[in-house]
Parts: sequence; structure tokens; C-alpha cells
Amino acid sequence: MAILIDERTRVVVQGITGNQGRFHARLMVEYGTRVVAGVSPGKGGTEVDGIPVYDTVQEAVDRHGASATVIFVPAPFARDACLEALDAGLGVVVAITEGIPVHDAMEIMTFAQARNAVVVGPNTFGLIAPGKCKLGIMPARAYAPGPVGVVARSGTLSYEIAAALTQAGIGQSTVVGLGGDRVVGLTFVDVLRRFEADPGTAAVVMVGEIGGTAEEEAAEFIKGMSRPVVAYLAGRSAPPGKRMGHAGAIIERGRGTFESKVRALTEAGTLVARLPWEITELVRQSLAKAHGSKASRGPAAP
Amino acid sequence: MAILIDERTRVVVQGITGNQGRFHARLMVEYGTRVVAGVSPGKGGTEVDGIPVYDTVQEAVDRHGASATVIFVPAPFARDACLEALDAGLGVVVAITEGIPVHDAMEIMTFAQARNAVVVGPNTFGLIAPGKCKLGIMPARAYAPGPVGVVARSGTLSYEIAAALTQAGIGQSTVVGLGGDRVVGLTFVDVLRRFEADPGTAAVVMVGEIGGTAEEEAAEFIKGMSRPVVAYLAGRSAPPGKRMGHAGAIIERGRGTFESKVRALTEAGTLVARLPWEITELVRQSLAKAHGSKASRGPAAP
Amino acid sequence: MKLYEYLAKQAFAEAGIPVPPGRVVTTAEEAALVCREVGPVALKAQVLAGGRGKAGGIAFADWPHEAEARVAAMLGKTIHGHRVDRVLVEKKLTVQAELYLGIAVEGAARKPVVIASNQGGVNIEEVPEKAIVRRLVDPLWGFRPYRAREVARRLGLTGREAGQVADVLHRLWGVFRRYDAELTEINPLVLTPEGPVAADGRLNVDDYALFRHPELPVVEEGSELERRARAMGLAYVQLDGDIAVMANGAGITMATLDILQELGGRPANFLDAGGGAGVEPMTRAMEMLLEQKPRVVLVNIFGGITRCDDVARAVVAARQNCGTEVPLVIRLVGTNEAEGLAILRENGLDAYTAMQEAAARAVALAGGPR
Amino acid sequence: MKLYEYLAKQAFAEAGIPVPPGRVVTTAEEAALVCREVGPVALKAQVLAGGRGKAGGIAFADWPHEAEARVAAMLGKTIHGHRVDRVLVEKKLTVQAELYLGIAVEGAARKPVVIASNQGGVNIEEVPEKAIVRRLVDPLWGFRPYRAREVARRLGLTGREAGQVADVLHRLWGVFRRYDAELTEINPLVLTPEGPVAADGRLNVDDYALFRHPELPVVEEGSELERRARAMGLAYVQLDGDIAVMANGAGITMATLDILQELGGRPANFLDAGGGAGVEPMTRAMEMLLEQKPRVVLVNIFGGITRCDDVARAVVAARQNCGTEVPLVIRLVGTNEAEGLAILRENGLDAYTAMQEAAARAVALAGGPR
Repeated sequence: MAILIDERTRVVVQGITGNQGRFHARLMVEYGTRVVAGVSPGKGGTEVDGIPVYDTVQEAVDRHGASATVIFVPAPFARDACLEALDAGLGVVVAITEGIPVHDAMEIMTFAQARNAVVVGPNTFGLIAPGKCKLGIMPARAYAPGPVGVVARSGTLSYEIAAALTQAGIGQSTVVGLGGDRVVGLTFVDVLRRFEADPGTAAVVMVGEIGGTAEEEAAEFIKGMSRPVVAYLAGRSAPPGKRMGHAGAIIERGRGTFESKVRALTEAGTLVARLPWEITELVRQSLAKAHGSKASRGPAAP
Repeated sequence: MAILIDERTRVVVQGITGNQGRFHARLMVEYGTRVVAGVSPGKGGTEVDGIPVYDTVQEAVDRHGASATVIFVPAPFARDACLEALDAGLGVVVAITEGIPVHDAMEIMTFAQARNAVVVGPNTFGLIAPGKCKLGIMPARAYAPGPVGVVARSGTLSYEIAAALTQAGIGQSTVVGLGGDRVVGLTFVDVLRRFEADPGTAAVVMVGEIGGTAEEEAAEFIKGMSRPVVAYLAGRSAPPGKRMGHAGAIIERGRGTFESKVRALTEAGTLVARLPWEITELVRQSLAKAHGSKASRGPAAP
Repeated sequence: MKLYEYLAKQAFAEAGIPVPPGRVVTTAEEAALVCREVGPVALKAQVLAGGRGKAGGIAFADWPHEAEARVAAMLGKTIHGHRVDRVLVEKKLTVQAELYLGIAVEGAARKPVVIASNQGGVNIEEVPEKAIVRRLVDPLWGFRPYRAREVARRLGLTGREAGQVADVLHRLWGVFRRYDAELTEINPLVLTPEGPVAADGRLNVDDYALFRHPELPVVEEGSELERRARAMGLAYVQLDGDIAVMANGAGITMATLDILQELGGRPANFLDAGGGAGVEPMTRAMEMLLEQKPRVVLVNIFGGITRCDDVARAVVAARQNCGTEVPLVIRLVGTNEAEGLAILRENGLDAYTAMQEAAARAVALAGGPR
Repeated sequence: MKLYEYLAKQAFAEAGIPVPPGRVVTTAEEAALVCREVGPVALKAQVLAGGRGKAGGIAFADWPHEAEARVAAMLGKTIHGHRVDRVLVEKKLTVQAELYLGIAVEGAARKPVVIASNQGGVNIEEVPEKAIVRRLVDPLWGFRPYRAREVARRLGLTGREAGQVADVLHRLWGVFRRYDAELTEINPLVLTPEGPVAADGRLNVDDYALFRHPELPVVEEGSELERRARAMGLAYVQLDGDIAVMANGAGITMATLDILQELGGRPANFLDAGGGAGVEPMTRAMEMLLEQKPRVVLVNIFGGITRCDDVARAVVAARQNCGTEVPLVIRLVGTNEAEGLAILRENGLDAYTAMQEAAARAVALAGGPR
């Protein structure tokens, strides 16, 4: 089991004729993802690695019953691509594109809400249900199927953590990248709620950062969760007021400090790893405990 | 009984400090309408004929639980006034203002739909539930309480018809002016549906015009109505392609001709008066028949 | 307000829609100059009448002297009652295909509607419905580029051409919004080897929104009389009968015309004095009617907001100002009815209460039913 | 991109928001001229640093010679590391009251938020929450005039003043949208006898949206080094330690800094080479780090999109180009790991697999934990 996507997800790749789109479309197909069509205005009627290309998302939906999309369209055109996907009724829109103006992102999210659809990103590595479906640019080797849900703001850090879990024999149900921009479609809470409801997820790893208050809000939600949550937070050493790459990774106005996040999460019963390599062991302990305490009522870790 | 409004309707008058607003607010109060507040930006804290004036509609709602509004605000500011009323949660917005740009009207109607609210007008005389509540600029003497619902595109023509009914001893449940502009909030069908569901309405008079296809759509609806409908249509003698005052009263592209409307209505079982003074007699016949045939199942004409 | 073709095309060009090279001229010499610059040209009389082609309002010329001669013949000519003062001289296009693109206000849906067809160059009403693509637009969301691409696809376009046409349609949406248009059309959009070009266009601006567009020139439409009425804030339409009519409100005015016709009379005009008009504008309106020397004038007033005494004062004043003997038939009921009647009687006039009687009397005075 | 106060005010003025009369100057003589024109003036150093008032970046002058002297003293001065090149010289205002008006992107709500307070002139973070009015805005509907009026009412304003402030706030929304702002503020909005005036303002434009604003001047922020890095498309932040760090991805880079600190080391910088960077930019990035002569450089790469062989090539090239002896600690795993290690070994370098070991080694080389 997985959240948001699975082996039946029928995927469009928007911007498939660009370098990045073409490259990752191939990797997704190799992983087993059902990439049913590509979209690239003006290139309709052609093919990319055997994938049919259309001018519009609507055509891809009409002909192939697509249900999700991965967007590699350059930033100036990404708003239109996202709105097109949402308007065509796609339920999961994964916006890989970096550099989408924040005003555009706000419009996209408003439309997604009206359409009751999920936007992952922008500026995300995507999401993967190991062994089933990969919608994004993450390195496939890092993942294996299993009972742990992972949700992260940041890409490479989450690859590192997923790879460590995999190496330790702990697979993942789904790994979701929220995206590094200030305005993104999903919050930690949105994803935690889905993991909590997913029979295939027995524990969750949450990879947060300084800045914003998403982790504090997650802590509130975690209080009511049955699944154990292990957290790691980056940015402990970051000086206040400095923007560290991500739009979100900035401490401003005394909010979103490392300490406030750790405190909130700890109070919610989350195990907070001080160093990344501690995560695997904490997850192992959590799974063992969850398996013990929930054998009668919850999902079993395989 | 009446549709849309009744004696409990709590009314705001927007633009109450203008000449028209002040004049008609007084007439509405005299009629017995519960005008609870006026709104006029910059004039908050003052009074007009004992009616408290506020700067914002929200304040009028907060303090007086207003539920409807009548708008006399000049056309350049009318869009904002309508959106303000809708955003403050008012369920019935009567836009008397003439000359609201059609693009503004389209925005207003889109917002009203999102808010599940009714806009009457723009460019309407308003609506009146005789003896209970008057939201508009119609001459009160023309009306009396009774079992006939009246819905009209045009103001003066409907005053004339209502006055004739009243003189003949036939009162009205509600009289609704759709408004003369190309884009208005209510269609004939919207109002007919409400009359059909209103226990206080036994028959309906529909006053239409050439142009558009609202009368043809009404005819379709009328086929399924239990209440009898009497119609009068203006514009038989209008030459094609000439705009006769109202934005709607223009025959274009072979649609919305007098003949097509009469045919559609007649086929739907509507009695179509050829001259305005025939209406009263047709209504009398309809009421008598309705009374006879529906004594056991429908509302009784008093 | 309907804009002349050349103004519509200026708006298109500003929005980045390709239009043929050329410009509007007021003299034959200028036409020759343009032809020298751009080569073979189309010459198009700038009038708001439809069907100008058949009426000699469109011509072509390959050489400057030819352009000069044809424009000389065109200027000053009258097409369907409109004098030709300006001619648009534009490069003749190499036509591969012609499309129709239009955006209008769809009253029933309360939304803008985009209309497109790959059968352009003819009246869109004559195109079969199945060859037309229609798309309602949420006025808040607007018509986004991807929707334009979807329309282009439905027109059967592909590749670069689809993208170019989608781009034009998206820009046309910008024109529709920017100018508060009731209707804007490109017909035809000509597909040339160099890309699509708006060969002819319309841009009708919502009269109610003109206050937002002080930059627009005033384009006067209709007859002299209709323009005068509009300047007074009155809705006036010239008809071909002999019974002049003044009423208050569009519906009652239309009904009055219908009644006259039903009784065998022939109305001379539609004149809606408006609900709640004051003495002054009503006087002007009456004067305008009297000046036309109809056989009879019918005044049909149901006083709601309009006060009967104001009407009576206007009628009396206009009659005095014009010193005319045209017979007046007045029907006057409603607000301040007694005061109105008193004023009329002081001035030797009387009034009916029933519309029916007044209309019948007017028809009789005009010579009876025909 | 943060705009200087005078640029923010230009944007305000274009949008119809009243700003004090005056202009930005680059010489003391000009300051005297402005003072002669407008009377007593405020003199404000145009630097992007906060707290410029306490650092001597704000002064007042009643007379031209005074303005000249004070601006002369201000120009060339350094405020919190920023050299003063321009001074905004503006008419001194008669202050009746000071408000705060701001519009920002609220990430959690994914919407713009309007923030207002009648306690202006101070840092908004210091204003108690109950004195602050907040309103989320639907980005499609926009912030309509009536909502601005409602905010003005909540600030306790009435009558003409409420209308004027609402108008300013509504126009500020226009600035926010027009400039793709992340944040725009008027603080304080001074209520004067002649109406409200934006006495100080901020306008931070979304870097991602700069492609839509070619009209804006480029305002460079940060240290020389940070600017250089930005020009290369890298995210670089100068820190005060001695272990230079390069990693790929903001999260892993932050984590690397955290780990070093946890182990007792002191990172010299944040440098995110990005996911999937090529050899060339990574080489430039490495060179930049080496030039700073840190005690040690730690390269921490988990190759996902980034290829380990590219990283190895970049490290080798940078080392050769700089001819430096700064010790390198490399951790390299992931895509093309074997190829990367081979390249390193050919050049006498080695790499760790575990982040933990690499970090510990870097701290040891920098002199051990402190």
C-alpha cells in the first residue's frame, strides 16, 4: 500500500521533450511507472522513447485516462502547465520545476483547492511508492518497499535518509517531497494524515527544516496519531536571518527556530534524531514497539 | 407567502446617502420593510431618517444581522458594493444601479454563484412581496397581497400590469424584476422554480421581451409546472437588429424573435396575451381553473 | 460602442496580434503611398455597416495609381447610409486558410464565451454548429494559454500553426478584457506562409464601461437623430411610421409600439424617456419628436418614479417651444396624476387613463388603421 | 530582491500612493538643493541593512547648508557592512499618527496576507497581536476596495481618513501584485493634516519572478562573495568558521553544517551546489571555497542526480587551478560512485562513504573540537 499513488497510477509527463523531461520520463518508465503520455505544446503527434506526445493534457486524459502528472516545464510556463493539468481533472500534480514565482504558486494552489486535487511541490523531487510507482527525479536505488512513510522538505537529505533505511533493510511505503519553495501544495500534516490512514504504513519519518511553522503544526497533529513518528530537523547551526538556499529555510521574526520545532515535536511524542545517522535505529525501535503494541488493532509491519 | 424575501428580511441600503438611496430608503421604510442599516463609505456613524449608517456592510451585518441589500451605488463603484455585500454573507442582493459594465456584472454573478446567493438585477426595479417587504423602487400603490407571482424583465411595463391586476382585485405574492441588462443574476426559470415551490403562489404572470432565449428556456420549464402561467411579450413590432433601450431587447442572429418565444410558450401550455390589458382576464381564468383542478393537491387561491 | 475596423486592428496590434502592414487614409494620395510601401493592397472603407463588400466598400489594387483611383472613388461614397471618410489600405495577404476567432458576452451563462471555427471569412451564423468550437470562460480565472491551445487542437490545427493560433486567441482574450468588450472578433484570421494574420476584425466596447476608457475615440453610430437622442441620454430608434411615441421604460415603450401596430397604426419611433426622468430631458425629448412633424404624438406614461406633473410640464413646455399644431394624445396615470392633469387642462390639453383608449385615438388621428 | 527605499517609494508613487516630496541624491550639493525646494528634510541613507537609524543612517535638517553637511557626513560611510552611496532627501512630515500597512506571502495559507496596525513606526514584530489586523486574500479575487475599507475600520479609523487609508492599502495591493512582491510594507504610513503619506517603505520582489520585471534595476545584496556565488547560480552564505563546506541540496548542506557543529567544528560557509549541477559550476564553487583559505574543505555528496564522477572531476580541476594545499575531505556515494572514486585516486585523493567519518575527519583536520 502507498499514499497518493500506486501501481495503477496513469502518468503524464509535461515537458517531456525537454532534456530533463525526456531523461526522467525514461527513468520513470524503467522503474515500472505507467507513463501513458507526454505533453509538449507544438510537439503533438511525435513520440519520446515510445511514449506518445500530445499538444494538450486534455488529449492525454481523453485518450489514456491519465490520473497524475509530473511537470518539467520551465518556470515561466509552469503555472499554465499546472492549471492545465488541474483543469483536465488530474488528481495528483507533481511540479518538479524550480523557480516558479510565488504569486504563480499561490494561484496554482488556489485552483488545486477548488479542484480538490493534490499538488506536490513545486521545487520537489517528487514522490515514490517503492516498487510500484515513481513520480519524480529521485535516485531509484535509494528505495525499497516496506512499512515506513517518509516525508521531507528537502531532496538530497531525504535520499540520504531513505538510502540508509534501505541499507538497513527497512523499506518505505511512500516517500514524499513537499518541495523547497515558500508556497507548496502539501504540508507535513497533509501527508501525515494520509500515512496515518494508510494500512501499508507502520511508522513515519519526517525530515524538516528551520523556518516556517509547518513542523510545529505537524507536532499538533502527531499528538493524535497512532503511527510512531521519527523526526530529523536540519538547520540547527544556521544563523538567524540568513536564507539558506530554500525559501523556507530562514528564521524570521523569532518563529520557526530549531529549538521551537524540537520542543513541539518532542512534546508530541516524536523521537527527534540529533544526527542523520541516528534515524535508522530510532525507526527500528519504533517499528518494533508499534508491532508489539498494535498487533491487535493497527497495521502490521511486514 | 412570498419568494426570496418576506416580512422578516433585514435590509441594508448601500448608497443610502445619495439622492436616490435616501429617497427610496424612506419609501421602503414607509412600506414596512425592515431597513436595519445604511452603508456609505466615509459616512459611518451618521444617520439617514433615523437609519444608522456604517462604512462597511460587514458592520451592518455584525450589528443588525442584515440578510439582504438594495444597492444604489453609482455604476463605477457598484461592482465593489455588490462583492462587498456577497462577501459579508448577504443572501439577496438587489442591484438597482443602471449602467454597470457587463464585465463587472459577470464578475458579480460568478462570485454570487460561489457564495450561493441571489443577485436581482442589475438595472432592476427590485422585488416586492406586497404587504410584507419592498426592496426596490417600484410604486407601492400598484401592488396588493395575493396569489399571483409576477416576473418581468422590464420595470414600467410590469408596474402597469401589476396595477391592472390590483385594480381587478387580484393581488400578488411576489413581483420580481430580473433587470434590463444583458447579464443579470436571475433568469425566468430561476424565479418560476421558486414560484412553483411557493405555497403562496397559485399562478404566475411572466412579462418577457424579444431578444435572448430566456423565454424559450422558461417555456421548457413551464412544461413541468403545476402552476398556470400567463405571459405577455413586448417587442412584436421591433425591427430586427435594432437595440430598443435594453441591452437584451435586440434581435440578433435569428434567435429570440417574438414568434419563436410565443410558439415555445404556447406549446408549453402558457396563455400568451396579445395586448397588455388582456392579461388580467387570462389570470382570472387561470386562477379559477387552478382553484378547481388543484383544490385537493395544490395551494388554494384565496 | 462599435469601433471601426482600423481601431480594432490597432488594439489587436498593441496586444501583439499580427495585422497586415498598412494604415488608414483619408485621401487617395495617401493610399498610393501605402501601396508603394507595401505592394499590392486591399482597400477597405471604414464604415460600421455590414455587407460593405457587396456595396463597393472593398477593393484591391496592385499598383499605386490603381490604389489612388479606387480610393478616390470610394471616399465620400455612402454605404448603407454611412459616408466613407476613411479607407484602410493594407497589404494583400497570401491566403492558405481562413479561421474565425471571437469572444463575446454570453448573457444566459453570465460568462464570456470563446467561439472559434476553421471556416472563417464568412458570417459565423452561416457556419454549421458542428464546425464551431465554443468555450465558456470563468471571468475570474480568465482564458488561460492552455485553453487557447485546446481550442486550437479542436480546430484541427497541429504543430507550430496550432501554437501560433492559440497565441493569437489568447491575446484576443487580452483585448476583450482590456477594452471591456461586448464582442471582439477576428474574421478571418488568415493563415499565411509567415504565420496567422488578423485580416478583418471587430471590437465592440460595452457602452457602460466607456468611463474606464477615456483613451478611446468616440465612434458615433446611428442616424443624426439617434445620435442627438443619445447625447441627451435617451434611447431613441427611428422607425418608418407616422405616430411619434414617448413612453417611460423600454418595456412599456416597446409594448406601446406593439399596441399601435396591433390597432393598425404605424409608429414613427421608439423613444424611452427613462424611468424617473426630470422635466428638462423630457421636454427635449418631446421637442425632438415634434420637430419630426409626425401626424400625431402619443405620450404613454405610467408614473412610478416618473411624476405625472413633471410629464405634463414637459409636454406643455415642448409644445410652446415648438409652436407646433401636431395633435397630442396623452395617457397619464400614477404618481401625482391629479397635479399632472391639472397642468394639462390649464393648457388646453386632456389625457386618457386607459392605454387602450389613448392608442386607439392616436391611430384614428393618424388616419385610421391601415 | 530587496529594493532600496527610494525604489519602493517610486513604485508606491506610480501606484498613486502619496510619498513625501523629495528625491534620492548622490552628492551633498543635491541634498542642499532638495532642501531649498521642499523645506526641512529627512535624510535617509539608502542601504538594505535594518536598524540604520541607530547606526547614523537617518538625520534631519532644517536648512540647506545643514542638509549638505549631514549628507556629506553620511555618504561613503558604512552601515552594518553596507556602503552608503545614495541618500534619500525628503520633506519632513507633520506626524499626527503612524500606521503600519503590509502585504506578504503567507506560506502556510498559500495566500497573500494583509497586515495592518495603528501602531506604526516600530518593528511590526514588536506590536502586540491584538493591535494587528490580518486578512488572508484569495489570490484570484484579489484584495478588493471594500476589504481595504473593512481593514481601515478595524484600525479604528472613520470618515475621510478611513477612506484615504483604505485607498492607500488597496493601492499597496496593486504594488504587491504588479511587482510580484514577497513583501511590501509602508511603515510608517504617517497621517498628516494633508492626508496619509508613506514615510518609509519596503518592496521585496520574488527573485523567481524577476524574469517578468526586466524594468527593475538589479539591487545586489550580501557580501562580495555571496554576490559572486549568486551570479554563478549558487546559494552561498558566509559563516565565521574554518571548515569550508560544499554539498548538493539545501537540506543536506544544512545538515552537514549541523553535523560539523555537533562534532565541535566550525563551518565557514553554506554552499549548496544544487542537485544535478555539472562539472563547470561545481569547479567554480570549489575554487571559490579554496580561495578563502579555510583550514579544510569538506565535500559531502550523495549522488542522486548529481553524478559522483562529475564531482570528482570538479574537485580535481579546482585543486589544480588554485594550486592550493588546503586539505580536502571528500565523502562521495551514489550515482557513478566507482567512476568518481577512480578519478580521485588517479589524482591522489581518497573519499569516505560514511558522512559521519568524513565530518569527524574534517573537524580533526581543522584542529579538533572546540
